[in-house]
Amino acid sequence: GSSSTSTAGSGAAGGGKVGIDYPRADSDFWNSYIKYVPQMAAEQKVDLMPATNSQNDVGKLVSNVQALVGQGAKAIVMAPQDTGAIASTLQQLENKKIPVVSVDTRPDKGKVSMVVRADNRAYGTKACEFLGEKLGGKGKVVELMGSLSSVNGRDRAEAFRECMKTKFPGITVFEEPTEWEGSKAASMLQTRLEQNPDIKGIYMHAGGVHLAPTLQVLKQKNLLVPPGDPKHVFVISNDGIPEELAAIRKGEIDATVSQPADLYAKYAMFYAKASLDGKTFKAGPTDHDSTIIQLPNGLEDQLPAPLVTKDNVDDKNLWGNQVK
Amino acid sequence: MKYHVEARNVVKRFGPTVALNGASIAIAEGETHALVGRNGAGKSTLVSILTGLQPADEGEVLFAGEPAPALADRDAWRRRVACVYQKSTIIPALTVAENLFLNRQTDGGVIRWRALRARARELLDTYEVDVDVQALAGDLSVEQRQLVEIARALSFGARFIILDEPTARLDGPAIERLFARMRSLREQGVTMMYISHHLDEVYEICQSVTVFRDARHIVTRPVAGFSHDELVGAMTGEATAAYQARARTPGERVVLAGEGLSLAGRYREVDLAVRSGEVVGLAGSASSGKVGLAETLVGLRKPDAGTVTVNGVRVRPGDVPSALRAGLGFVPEDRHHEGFVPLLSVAENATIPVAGKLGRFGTVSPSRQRARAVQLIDDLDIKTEGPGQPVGDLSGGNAQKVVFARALVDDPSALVVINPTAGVDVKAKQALLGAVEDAVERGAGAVLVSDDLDDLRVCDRVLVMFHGRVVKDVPRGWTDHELVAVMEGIEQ
Amino acid sequence: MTTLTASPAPRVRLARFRDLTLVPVILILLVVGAFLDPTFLTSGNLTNVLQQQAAISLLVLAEAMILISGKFDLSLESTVGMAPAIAVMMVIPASAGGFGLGLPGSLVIPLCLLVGAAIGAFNGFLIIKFQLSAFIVTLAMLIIVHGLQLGPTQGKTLFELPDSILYLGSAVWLGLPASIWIAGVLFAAGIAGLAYFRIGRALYAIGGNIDAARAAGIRVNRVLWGVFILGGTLAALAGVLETGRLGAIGSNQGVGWIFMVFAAAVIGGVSMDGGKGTILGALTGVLVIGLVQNILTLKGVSGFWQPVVYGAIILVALIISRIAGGKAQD
Amino acid sequence: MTTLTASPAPRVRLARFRDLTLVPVILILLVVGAFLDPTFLTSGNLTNVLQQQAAISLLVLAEAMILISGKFDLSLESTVGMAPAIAVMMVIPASAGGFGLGLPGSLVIPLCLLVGAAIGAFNGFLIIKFQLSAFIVTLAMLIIVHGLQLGPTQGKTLFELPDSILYLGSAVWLGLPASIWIAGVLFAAGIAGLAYFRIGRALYAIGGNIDAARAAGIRVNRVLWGVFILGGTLAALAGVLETGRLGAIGSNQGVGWIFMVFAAAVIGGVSMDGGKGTILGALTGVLVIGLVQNILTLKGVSGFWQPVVYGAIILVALIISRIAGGKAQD
Ligand SMILES: Nc1ncnc2c1ncn2[C@@H]1O[C@H](COP(=O)(O)OP(=O)(O)OP(=O)(O)O)[C@@H](O)[C@H]1O
Ligand SMILES: Nc1ncnc2c1ncn2[C@@H]1O[C@H](COP(=O)(O)OP(=O)(O)OP(=O)(O)O)[C@@H](O)[C@H]1O
Ligand SMILES: [Mg+2]
Ligand SMILES: [Mg+2]
Repeated sequence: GSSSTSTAGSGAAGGGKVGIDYPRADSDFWNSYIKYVPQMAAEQKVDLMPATNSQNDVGKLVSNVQALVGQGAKAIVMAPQDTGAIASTLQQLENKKIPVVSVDTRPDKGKVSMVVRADNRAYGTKACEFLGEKLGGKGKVVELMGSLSSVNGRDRAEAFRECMKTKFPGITVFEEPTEWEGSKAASMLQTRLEQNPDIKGIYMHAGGVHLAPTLQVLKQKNLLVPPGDPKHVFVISNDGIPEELAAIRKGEIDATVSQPADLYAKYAMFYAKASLDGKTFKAGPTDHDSTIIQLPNGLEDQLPAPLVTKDNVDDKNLWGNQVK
Repeated sequence: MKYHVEARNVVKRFGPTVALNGASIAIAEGETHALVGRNGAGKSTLVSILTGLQPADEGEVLFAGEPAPALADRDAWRRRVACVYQKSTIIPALTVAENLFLNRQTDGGVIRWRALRARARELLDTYEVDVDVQALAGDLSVEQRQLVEIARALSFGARFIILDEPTARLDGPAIERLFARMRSLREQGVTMMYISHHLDEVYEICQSVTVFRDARHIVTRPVAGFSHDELVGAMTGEATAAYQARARTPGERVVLAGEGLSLAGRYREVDLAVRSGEVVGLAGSASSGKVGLAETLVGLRKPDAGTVTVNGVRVRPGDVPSALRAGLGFVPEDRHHEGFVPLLSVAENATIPVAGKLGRFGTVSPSRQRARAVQLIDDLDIKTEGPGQPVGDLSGGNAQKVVFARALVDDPSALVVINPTAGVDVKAKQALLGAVEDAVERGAGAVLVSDDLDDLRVCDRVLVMFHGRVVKDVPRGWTDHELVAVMEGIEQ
Repeated sequence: MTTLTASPAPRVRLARFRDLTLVPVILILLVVGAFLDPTFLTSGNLTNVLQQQAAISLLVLAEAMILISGKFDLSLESTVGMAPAIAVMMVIPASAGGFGLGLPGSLVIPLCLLVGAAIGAFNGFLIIKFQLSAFIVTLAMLIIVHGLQLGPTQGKTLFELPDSILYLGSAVWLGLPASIWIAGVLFAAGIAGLAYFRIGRALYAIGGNIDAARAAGIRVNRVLWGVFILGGTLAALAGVLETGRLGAIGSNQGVGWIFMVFAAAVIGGVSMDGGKGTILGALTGVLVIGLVQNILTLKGVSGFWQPVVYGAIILVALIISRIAGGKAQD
Repeated sequence: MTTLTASPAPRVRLARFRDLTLVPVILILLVVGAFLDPTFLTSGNLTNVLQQQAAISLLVLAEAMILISGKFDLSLESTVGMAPAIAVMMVIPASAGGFGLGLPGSLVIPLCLLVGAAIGAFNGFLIIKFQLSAFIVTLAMLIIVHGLQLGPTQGKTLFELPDSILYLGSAVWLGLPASIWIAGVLFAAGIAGLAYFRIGRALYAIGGNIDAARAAGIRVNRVLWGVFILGGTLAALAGVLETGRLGAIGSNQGVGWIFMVFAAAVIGGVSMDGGKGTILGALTGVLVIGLVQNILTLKGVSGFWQPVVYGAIILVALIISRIAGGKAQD
């Protein structure tokens, strides 16, 4: 059966304070999320505590959670960028009967009441399919990877690699470990294009850091030409920030997978409040175009992550079209 | 009377220490004026105030009757006074040429290195300093560095020059050359302040002398008619007899021996044996290899060939700890380099070699350490606030005594001392030479390396080195002239 | 005799105070913290602060000893993740991401410490025997050691860990987390060792003037090597504590710590030039940093501005300790 | 006279060679690179290497001067991102993420350099006037300056940049990227300035023995302050070049560079203890690091093992330069 996930609030009754930790403050995607959270909390009347920021350091995340609990948080929203090292903290929170909503990442171990996340493996697969079709199953592709020690980066890379191997064995993939750094991305792409001038596709793991350097390198090499031109290099990105959408409109890049920052914030707040209110959910499709799946240690609401191309770039529902 | 330089009622404190307590000095135009006093009397502190390196807490400095320039105006100071500081102001990583012309490599615009080198060579040639102007200053010997500093200070053309113990590290001929230079400067009307612990030098080169004691001015008088004993009396505040070397009969046991020692470029095929109860001097002119040999005996250098035996134990070549364990104590040539750890206390510096004996299970008992240090401070008459004072805060001579204390702390059966009295005042010198003789009377054997003929008088025999070889074994009773002749290679 | 022994006493006490120039800063932080948030002065929160700082404090202890002896070790931070990761991989089955060596799980802590010691020994070898620059050797080792964790684990988090490695970081002894006890005992040993033991004093002599130390008969190379090995071992132990606290070994464990480690040691009075500072001072540095972080977390200062506040507090702490200490720093 | 001038000649050559102990390493890298990949020795690829290193090389130039004068600056890396970000925000409209000050876009480069100079001046003020430890002051400033970028930008990447700031980093002059020319000219100026001008020699004197430098009449504080200001300005200029190369200012621009900057300077022969090393040597250090990175990218070494290979190459370079130079490092 399907579960009702209507957002009709029941006031701040049965509630309690919700503590939230942001994973980092240095990427455009997360900054959009950070901006959405208070807005969504207000809409849903969630009693949100001052947020902490773990700066991509799981040790800090653990300290922050301890502090939040110490200050009286009754539910925790977090986004552990290291999904293994959070296990013992989740265990402690479970012992204290504090529900946890994990955003964007799925903890390997330890109970979570809900994981709110788009499927990062799906990003990789979508990018692979898009590039594979555009290149007609042959040619060379550069993959600007994120940090190898981040799960999301790894999920995207693994799915992309598997898909390429099985569906487009004729395509050569160059994997570049950019550590989410624009500078490294520019250098690696430039070097690779020098070595293989016939590269025809680029997959960027993170539009926020990879977009501008990629365009700059392509421009320098006179490769920034419209899709019709034989010199065109197909570029697909991840994140869906406004600048990516603008680049799609200008024809500079071809597509992006929009990672829904707004939905992350909205459903993080929704499930935190719901768990405080004692609501429970079951696996199955939801009322917001997503599916809840069962995990060994909880549930996961897999939010939609639409592929954006020139055709649907002006869709009002894309979060990248809503911010300014 | 018109004074070229005057300091009036200067007070300078360093924390609890009063280095100068209302001290004054007045130096007449064109004279060479000696400043003498015991270690820690405040001489170098006065120098730093007279050269504008440090402000005085109270009092004033006048040049030709005018108040001294502001501390920040270094150029004005440098026009008025040039100085050879007691503590080296050589920059080791730069070449000799650049050190000589530091901050005046050019009058402006591009530095012309070739011309600068030529000027440097010319300057050094006038002092007969035989060093490569392109060598890094850090590669020079202590003595060569000192000569470079002197040449630099004298080359400024300043009308007032301060020399703070310039001869402490020089041998006889170099001192003679320095004095010749000073005399010619004086003929040109240059005023000089000369600090030394060698009082005979004061008589040789200076016209008047000021004595400081305990941070105060004691007396200023013309040198002529100021007897040696009176001068020493003014410095020490008591009558002091000249040092009398003691007579001994050496024992039979060899406590320190070197056999077939060679080190390329320093010395060749040296044999030597020091018996218990014997002081053996090691003399030689510059580059004779005496220091290199002494450093080999103590393990600071590893010889290319040969063995060193301490107390019958063959020590590992180039290994200081094994030499110390065999019963050796030593005073290295340069106290700043190998002598002491400036941040550590007197007590700690003096007791490092016996740290293992000051407590159980690897501990060092602070009270036993202090007790041992207090005893050494007493024995060697070290002027310090207490055993807890960092050695870096002591005056030069007192720091040297701490190094001596370290050498003696383990009651060594063999003692090697290199230039032990460099920068040490008359009375302290007696204390240090006395300490060597005391140790020898307790049955130790000692090697004393020195450029100072007075020091060598305590030796039972003096080995003279020339170009890396021991050329003569001179028994007690030599005259200065005889020994110098052998050292210069004139007579064999 | 009496005058001589009586006069140094006040100096000693003054010298001791010099190590404790951060005490006023700590007091101010306690007062300010209590004022800003009621949770702050609760024993639960303060225990958390100590527990959170336990692992990093061991690195500070190690770095302080290395700095006092005039050297440098940047690679400690990578050892924090790599040593436990490699040790764990040696004991867990291949199916859980291990090497499949089949060693017993009880060996994991000794193995971990051994790995840390080996890294320290290798650093020491290059720096002492080869006379290479400590800064650059350990910088290269920081990169290499981290790579030696990333390579075998393929960047993945290890979360199926033997219980033995989890115990120390998560156990509670006599009402306090075990890691606090461990750090406390090691700091006490460090304070005593450097103040009252020959070997500890040798570190000061070596850092203060290495040639003089050698001339005084200290076996400089041996001591320095020992310090590097001890440093690596302490870093590995820090890794054990951190692993227990987090319940897993992430691929970034320890990354980025080294700056904070230096900051703690240096504001605590340990000189980068060697020969100066005490372990007690370094400990006060750790506490200041822990308290600042805790207060910022409790107040929920915006993540964007947090670094500014944090850096500014370190600067102010530095200035206060400069004024209280009265000596120029280096 | 002839004997006197004849003998020193070989010494000069030797002393010069001492700065160039990395030349054999560079040659080996060129040979190995050519062997491993045919693209490597093409002028296009080598130009890319130089362009990629241009921005970081300015930091190395700045850090080398600061190290030679015996100080330390870690905060340079944060200035690389913060100075251009703040400058850009002063000129772009509020709608594009700016402060809305309405200053003309042509001012952006002068503003950026000014911000860099101001950061350097503040560092210098704390270190020289307050006599605080350079390491810890600039560590705190590293954190603060980065925060001063994160705060106003709210961590966002600035995409809408005035053309003037993009020009230098992306223009091509006479067939070579402008950034290579700029870095080349500045290095030439640095080499000449430190070798042939009094002010440059003063840096060596100050770093070699600050008391002696003061005694020789060098205005030590003024010179040091100038060096910090120049360092901050160069870092800001590096930020301009990097911004032009990347086409945007990310919130992480420059972050993590400082370790590489030190590595380049130190393997290039600049001493962490001051007074030693040359700008030319530092330049060879930059080239080694750039070539190693390029070869690793061309060969596509697995991301997980890349750090190990990279670190190991740095160590080997260090050992080779140690053997070629013949002197112990510090
Ligand atoms: N920087 C300092 N800090 C603390 N005390 C100092 C400092 N400089 C000098 N002193 C103290 O001031 C006193 C005078 O020292 P100064 O160096 O002037 O003596 P001096 O007469 O030159 O002795 P010497 O003949 O041994 O060179 C000594 O007691 C010394 O310990
Ligand atoms: N650090 C050094 N490196 C190279 N050569 C040196 C060094 N120190 C001294 N020498 C040279 O070794 C030779 C012997 O020096 P040694 O110091 O043993 O003789 P010395 O009689 O003590 O000379 P001096 O009286 O000048 O100190 C000299 O030619 C000297 O210039
Ligand atoms: Mg003196
Ligand atoms: Mg000599």
